[in-house]
Amino acid sequence: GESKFQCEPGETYIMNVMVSAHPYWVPVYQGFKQAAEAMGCETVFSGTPDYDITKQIASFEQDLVKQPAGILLHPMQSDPFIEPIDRAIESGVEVVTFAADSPNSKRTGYITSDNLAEAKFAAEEIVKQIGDSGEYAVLENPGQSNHDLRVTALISYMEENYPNMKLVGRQATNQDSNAAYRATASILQANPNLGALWIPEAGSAEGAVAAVLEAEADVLIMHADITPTTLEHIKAGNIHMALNPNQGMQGFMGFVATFMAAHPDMFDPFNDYKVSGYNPMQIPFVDNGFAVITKENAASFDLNTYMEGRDPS
Amino acid sequence: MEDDLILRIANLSKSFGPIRALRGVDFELRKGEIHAIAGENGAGKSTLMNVIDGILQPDSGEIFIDGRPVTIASPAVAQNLGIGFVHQEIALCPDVTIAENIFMAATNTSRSMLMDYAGLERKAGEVLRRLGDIDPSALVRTLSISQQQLVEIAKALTLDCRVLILDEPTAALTEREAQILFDIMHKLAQQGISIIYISHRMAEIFDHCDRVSVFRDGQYITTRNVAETTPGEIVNAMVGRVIDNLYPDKQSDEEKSEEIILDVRSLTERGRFTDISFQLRKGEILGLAGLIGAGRSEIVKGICRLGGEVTGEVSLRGRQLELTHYKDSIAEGIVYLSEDRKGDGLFLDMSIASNVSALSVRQVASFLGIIDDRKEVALAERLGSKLNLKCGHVGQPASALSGGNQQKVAIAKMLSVNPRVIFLDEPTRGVDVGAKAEIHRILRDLARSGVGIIVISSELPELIGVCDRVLVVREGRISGEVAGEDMTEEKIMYLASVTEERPQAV
Amino acid sequence: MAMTITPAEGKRQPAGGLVDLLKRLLRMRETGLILIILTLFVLMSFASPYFLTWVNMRAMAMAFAVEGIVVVGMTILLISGGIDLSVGSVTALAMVIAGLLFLSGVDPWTASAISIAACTGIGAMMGFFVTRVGLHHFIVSLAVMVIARGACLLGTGGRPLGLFTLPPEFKFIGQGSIGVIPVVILIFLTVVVSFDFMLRRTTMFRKVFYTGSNEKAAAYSGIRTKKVVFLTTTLCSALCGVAGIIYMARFGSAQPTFGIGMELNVIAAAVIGGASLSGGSGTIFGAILGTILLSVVSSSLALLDVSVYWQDIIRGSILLAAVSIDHYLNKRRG
Amino acid sequence: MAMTITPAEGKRQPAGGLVDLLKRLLRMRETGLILIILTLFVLMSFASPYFLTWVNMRAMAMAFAVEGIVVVGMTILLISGGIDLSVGSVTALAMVIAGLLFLSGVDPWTASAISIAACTGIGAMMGFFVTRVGLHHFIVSLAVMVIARGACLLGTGGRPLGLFTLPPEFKFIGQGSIGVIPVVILIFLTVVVSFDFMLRRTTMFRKVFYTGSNEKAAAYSGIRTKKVVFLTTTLCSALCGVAGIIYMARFGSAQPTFGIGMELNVIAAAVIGGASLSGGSGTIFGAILGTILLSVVSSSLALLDVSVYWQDIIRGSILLAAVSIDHYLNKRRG
Ligand SMILES: Nc1ncnc2c1ncn2[C@@H]1O[C@H](COP(=O)(O)OP(=O)(O)OP(=O)(O)O)[C@@H](O)[C@H]1O
Ligand SMILES: Nc1ncnc2c1ncn2[C@@H]1O[C@H](COP(=O)(O)OP(=O)(O)OP(=O)(O)O)[C@@H](O)[C@H]1O
Ligand SMILES: [Mg+2]
Ligand SMILES: [Mg+2]
Repeated sequence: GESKFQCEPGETYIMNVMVSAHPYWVPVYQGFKQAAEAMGCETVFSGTPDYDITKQIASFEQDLVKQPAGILLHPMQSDPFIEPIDRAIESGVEVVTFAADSPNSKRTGYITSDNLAEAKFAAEEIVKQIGDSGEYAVLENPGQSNHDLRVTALISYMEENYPNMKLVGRQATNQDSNAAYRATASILQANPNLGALWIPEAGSAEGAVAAVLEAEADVLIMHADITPTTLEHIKAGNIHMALNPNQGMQGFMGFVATFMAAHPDMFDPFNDYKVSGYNPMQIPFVDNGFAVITKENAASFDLNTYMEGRDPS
Repeated sequence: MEDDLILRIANLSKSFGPIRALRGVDFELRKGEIHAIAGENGAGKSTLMNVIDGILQPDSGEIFIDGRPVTIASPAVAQNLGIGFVHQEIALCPDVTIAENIFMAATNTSRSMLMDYAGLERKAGEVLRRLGDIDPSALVRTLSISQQQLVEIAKALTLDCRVLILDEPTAALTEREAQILFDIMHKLAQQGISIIYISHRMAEIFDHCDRVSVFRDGQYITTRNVAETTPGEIVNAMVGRVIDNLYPDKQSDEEKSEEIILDVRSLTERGRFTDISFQLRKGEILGLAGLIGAGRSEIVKGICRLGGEVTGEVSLRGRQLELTHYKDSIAEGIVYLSEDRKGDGLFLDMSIASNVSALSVRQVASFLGIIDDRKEVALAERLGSKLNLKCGHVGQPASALSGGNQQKVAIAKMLSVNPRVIFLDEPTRGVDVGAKAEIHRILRDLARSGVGIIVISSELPELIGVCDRVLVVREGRISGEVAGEDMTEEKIMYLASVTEERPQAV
Repeated sequence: MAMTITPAEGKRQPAGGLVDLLKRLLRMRETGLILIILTLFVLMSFASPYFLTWVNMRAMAMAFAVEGIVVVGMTILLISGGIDLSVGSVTALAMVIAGLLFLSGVDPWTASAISIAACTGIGAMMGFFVTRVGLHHFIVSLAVMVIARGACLLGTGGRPLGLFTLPPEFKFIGQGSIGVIPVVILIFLTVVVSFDFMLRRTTMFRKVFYTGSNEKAAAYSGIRTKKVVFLTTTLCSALCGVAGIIYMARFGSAQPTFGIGMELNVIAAAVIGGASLSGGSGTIFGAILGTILLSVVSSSLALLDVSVYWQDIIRGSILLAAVSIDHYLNKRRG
Repeated sequence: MAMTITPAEGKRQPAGGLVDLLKRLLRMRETGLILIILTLFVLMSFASPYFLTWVNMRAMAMAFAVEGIVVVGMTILLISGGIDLSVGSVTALAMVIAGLLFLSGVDPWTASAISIAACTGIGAMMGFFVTRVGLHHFIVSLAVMVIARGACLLGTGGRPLGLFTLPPEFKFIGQGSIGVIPVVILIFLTVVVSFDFMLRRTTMFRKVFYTGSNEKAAAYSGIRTKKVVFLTTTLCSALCGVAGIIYMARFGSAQPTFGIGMELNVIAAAVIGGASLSGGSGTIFGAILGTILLSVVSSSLALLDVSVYWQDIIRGSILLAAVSIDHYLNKRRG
């Protein structure tokens, strides 16, 4: 017979995000769409262009008006979304979260990069390159949880495992390349023996590279996420390495999880879901993994090349 | 006599930085009297009033009310003490209705929580009806400057006060409005209210006041009973010399010329004025008379393209002008002295020197348009001394000047470009007698040298004293012309106000 | 403002009836905006079947209701001649203070009261710098915007505070409904209607107009203008405090990064609604219409699935067009 | 302004010498700021041995030089009575336009020229809405801020453009040095010195002061005030275009999200430097001192490794303190 991994005609899934123009979502949505196309489903990209929780909630509620089968949601903040997510599920719209979670809500799944794993990898790489008794610094973006996690996890990993690694600078640059330039220049001034710099996002990395190059300092730069410019710096050897979440996988797994949540009847697990009345398709945590970008493979991460011939939305 | 005093000032001083505006002045105000204060521009009259109203704090000296020493920390305190003040400079809220403006102080102290708009407008209407035709529900921003002055006066008349200060209230009022004000003043005085009346018009002081105090250079000079002194004596006390000729000689018959400088034909601006035609001849000073709101300012602004869209023709020395902006008008040498020196006459926070050169900065600049500070200062100092401007130095901001001195800066600004035609709208508004005579003399000299001069003034004696010919404007039309022997106050007032039948243009 | 003009105009045209009412409406400051919003509504209900649904209306209203309370404070401040860039940070700080207190064991009502008092204190401090030191509102509130945001980060370590344990009767403020109407919207309406009334009709608030229109004239009439400005500055921050508490109850969390950029939205709403940036004029009703307009545009774009890359361009253009049309209508009306 | 006053004052005190010079300096508007900055420098050089090094000075200068060009435009606009919230977006748009053109094969110099022309056009459009339609600068530039940001996103799909292939002679603008002085700083100094001179001394720019001081009085002095405002608005955007191109050459990329929040920084710098938000006064020199002050504070906090959570609080407080001190010094002097 026909596969059950198949949509009814018109069955629609929505991916809802904040700051919807951010390029991060593009490969995620491509993965989401590829999975949907494979299963004959429709998709919509939605959310708010603003960094504004009330606007994202409003857009989420407007998505509900359209009664989709499910929503893959990046909740800007966890707790404010508890009530809207629970209401969605009550009204028959399944919700899976990605890249940021709302753990206290009734969402059925959560797909994410493991920021702790990224931080651990970065720490090990730094130690491997500069030895286990050097100076390092971090730039950060307080208030954005995944960036915070990447920084704090790296610091505490170093403290626990490599007590001779000394944290000599910790500056907030909030993804602003000029602020990162200024901060890095100052850190370099104050710490001529600085060995490595860990940056949780790419915008600040651009400014930091400029400062390091100008000061002609020998500092190992590692950062998470990528931009075309940092890719070029990786190719040129100015940046040692970048860690990039597997965005496509995040979207692909996100779709599959949302689809499954919307079709719980496919599955009869060995548990009490019928008695307790919850959705059996519970997936507490999926790690979509991350890629390590170096000089050698940098060319494969050009988003423009990737997007050629694809529908941008 | 002592208990007759409601207000007494003793040995009061006030300085603005190095400028000593008041130096140990004394002043006494009796119950129910109308007490005039006279003094040159910058003598310290307004400063003293601002101290009495709590706007400024004195450096030293005492103020007694009913014999008790008081400290007046703010206008609110002054209000509680029963002091009301009509300022020399108009201060109204443009975004608020006339009625609300008039009763602002009452609203402030009102015990009632809610506004009674209908009541306010009714009461405002009653006061305004005595002064002129103004709709109390209109926003103040729609009024001309002299209408605003009427509102200021209406405001003062509604104050429930024991001491009423009027700082040059009639500077831009015509005879008719001024007369209404005087009637009210006398009524108030009869009710026991004391009035301080500041004016540069000697006639008003001698017709309506009981006593007059004279100030000079921040010092108290003397107080006289009006009945026991003469204008000459007061002027002498003010200026330190006798001014015999308030007005210069008129154009003599030999000077009369048929050469036309400015020829205006059927000038019309919709809703403002209609079919204005007149000629300005060489050597003459032409006056424009009319009641408040008659459209005199609008007409001259229309000629030099400061107003709205006008139709009609304007020729300068036989050449028809194609002006599109006031800039072109200035380039042709036609300049306008505004009646609203604070609103559109001066840059209050800029230096006196930059104010004077504003019409043509180019002439104080060296090649390539680079401003030469020395030239700029020299220009301001030259014109300043010509107009007898009292200031510390021309680098001071214009806001530091007394009202009359600000007016002189505005006039200096006009003269700075060596104009060919000057429209002066209330040119001696707030200017003291001495300087006024000086300005009149300068105007006459300019006219003799071939500059065309048109004067708008609400002070009829001034028009009659200075002008060779006066056009009267009523409701946006020229209703008549007077010259020579015909130039009397009665005739002008008749042409300005008669409404039954349109009199023939003379 | 409209209310002030109406009686007199009515007086001159005593004839009544529908035509007269219509004429008076047309002369009102807010009519242009209402027309623009109605046009948008009509267009949208053709464009999307989901637009004119109760759920969508509710979602739109919920999206602007709390911000609307801040708009009220900002409008009053603008009328008095001030401006406040710190509204977003102070709102966030209100959440953070109340949240921290609650987490340390204070009951949520007391915590909220303390937090609102703290915000009021911040407003009073700004008022002090403006009226006593003599600095400009813009620069003072800019500094406070930075400081308050820093305090939020310091208090929370940059991480949102989870306040899941707030008692249900407290959450009711933000999440409950009375009948079909959400409590948030009821609070919003109460604030708006009462301040709109007070601003139009009470002697106390008229002083705000006088002060903003011409501070000197107001002072000459004995109005303590510094006190007025001090109070409007304080009131604006206090209302930010109230908004922060409602957000906290609504979201069950306190977010240190909340409200970044809110100030521009709020000021834009007030200005669209006719508030003058140089003081002296404005109405609450108009400002709320401005808020609604901005909110309807955002919601509509989301509902129509307009490409995110186009949304900003369209939003900005509509803002510009709306203000221009409104300006034109008002100029024509006189 | 100080320059206009000085000669007259000099005349009254013709005695010369050091004392006189000192007195004149003390009377200058900018002296307070210079003192504050010097104090910071002295404190910092005790606090950190790295502060007073050539490399650190150079890095600090590089951090504010390009923004300084925007500050020049903003200051002139503020003096004329305007304000521009769109500077950040327009700077980003300049990068994006030039970047896109370059990537599509246009040579980088032509691309830059077109991009600066486009920004100038945006400024002219804002000028049109302000002077012809009659809207307020605040609301027009707010709308343009949103639109320009949208255009950046639309042009790039939200992704930064990598412009690593820019020819070295172009990158020289942003990365090269002549002698020991970076080109960026040379450009900055040229812009600052020439505009400071023009603003103080030329008849053309004097009109900007007249217009901002009292627009009506300026019109009554035959100045085409609308043209002046139109031009200052246009100039500000044009300088944003220049800044965007320099940033592009410097970072070798075009970032659609560049410059978010820049407007507040730039306005703060101008205001600290004595520009009035109600127009009519300000100097380029002062505004650049304001920029330097803000930048030195940021750099110092980084150099001292102050906790990020404290940085905002300290920064805001220093801003408030600096403006208060400056205000106090000026009040006493004048
Ligand atoms: N705010 C101020 N700052 C500095 N000087 C001032 C200020 N106000 C007034 N002065 C100076 O104080 C002196 C007295 O001014 P005041 O306004 O009292 O004169 P006045 O007698 O009212 O003159 P007028 O007849 O022109 O109105 C003048 O020299 C004036 O320049
Ligand atoms: N900006 C304005 N808006 C609306 N009406 C105005 C404006 N300016 C002047 N008017 C009106 O135009 C008419 C003519 O005013 P204008 O100022 O020319 O009169 P005037 O003869 O000079 O008298 P005044 O002594 O009042 O200046 C008045 O009724 C005035 O109310
Ligand atoms: Mg005076
Ligand atoms: Mg007039």
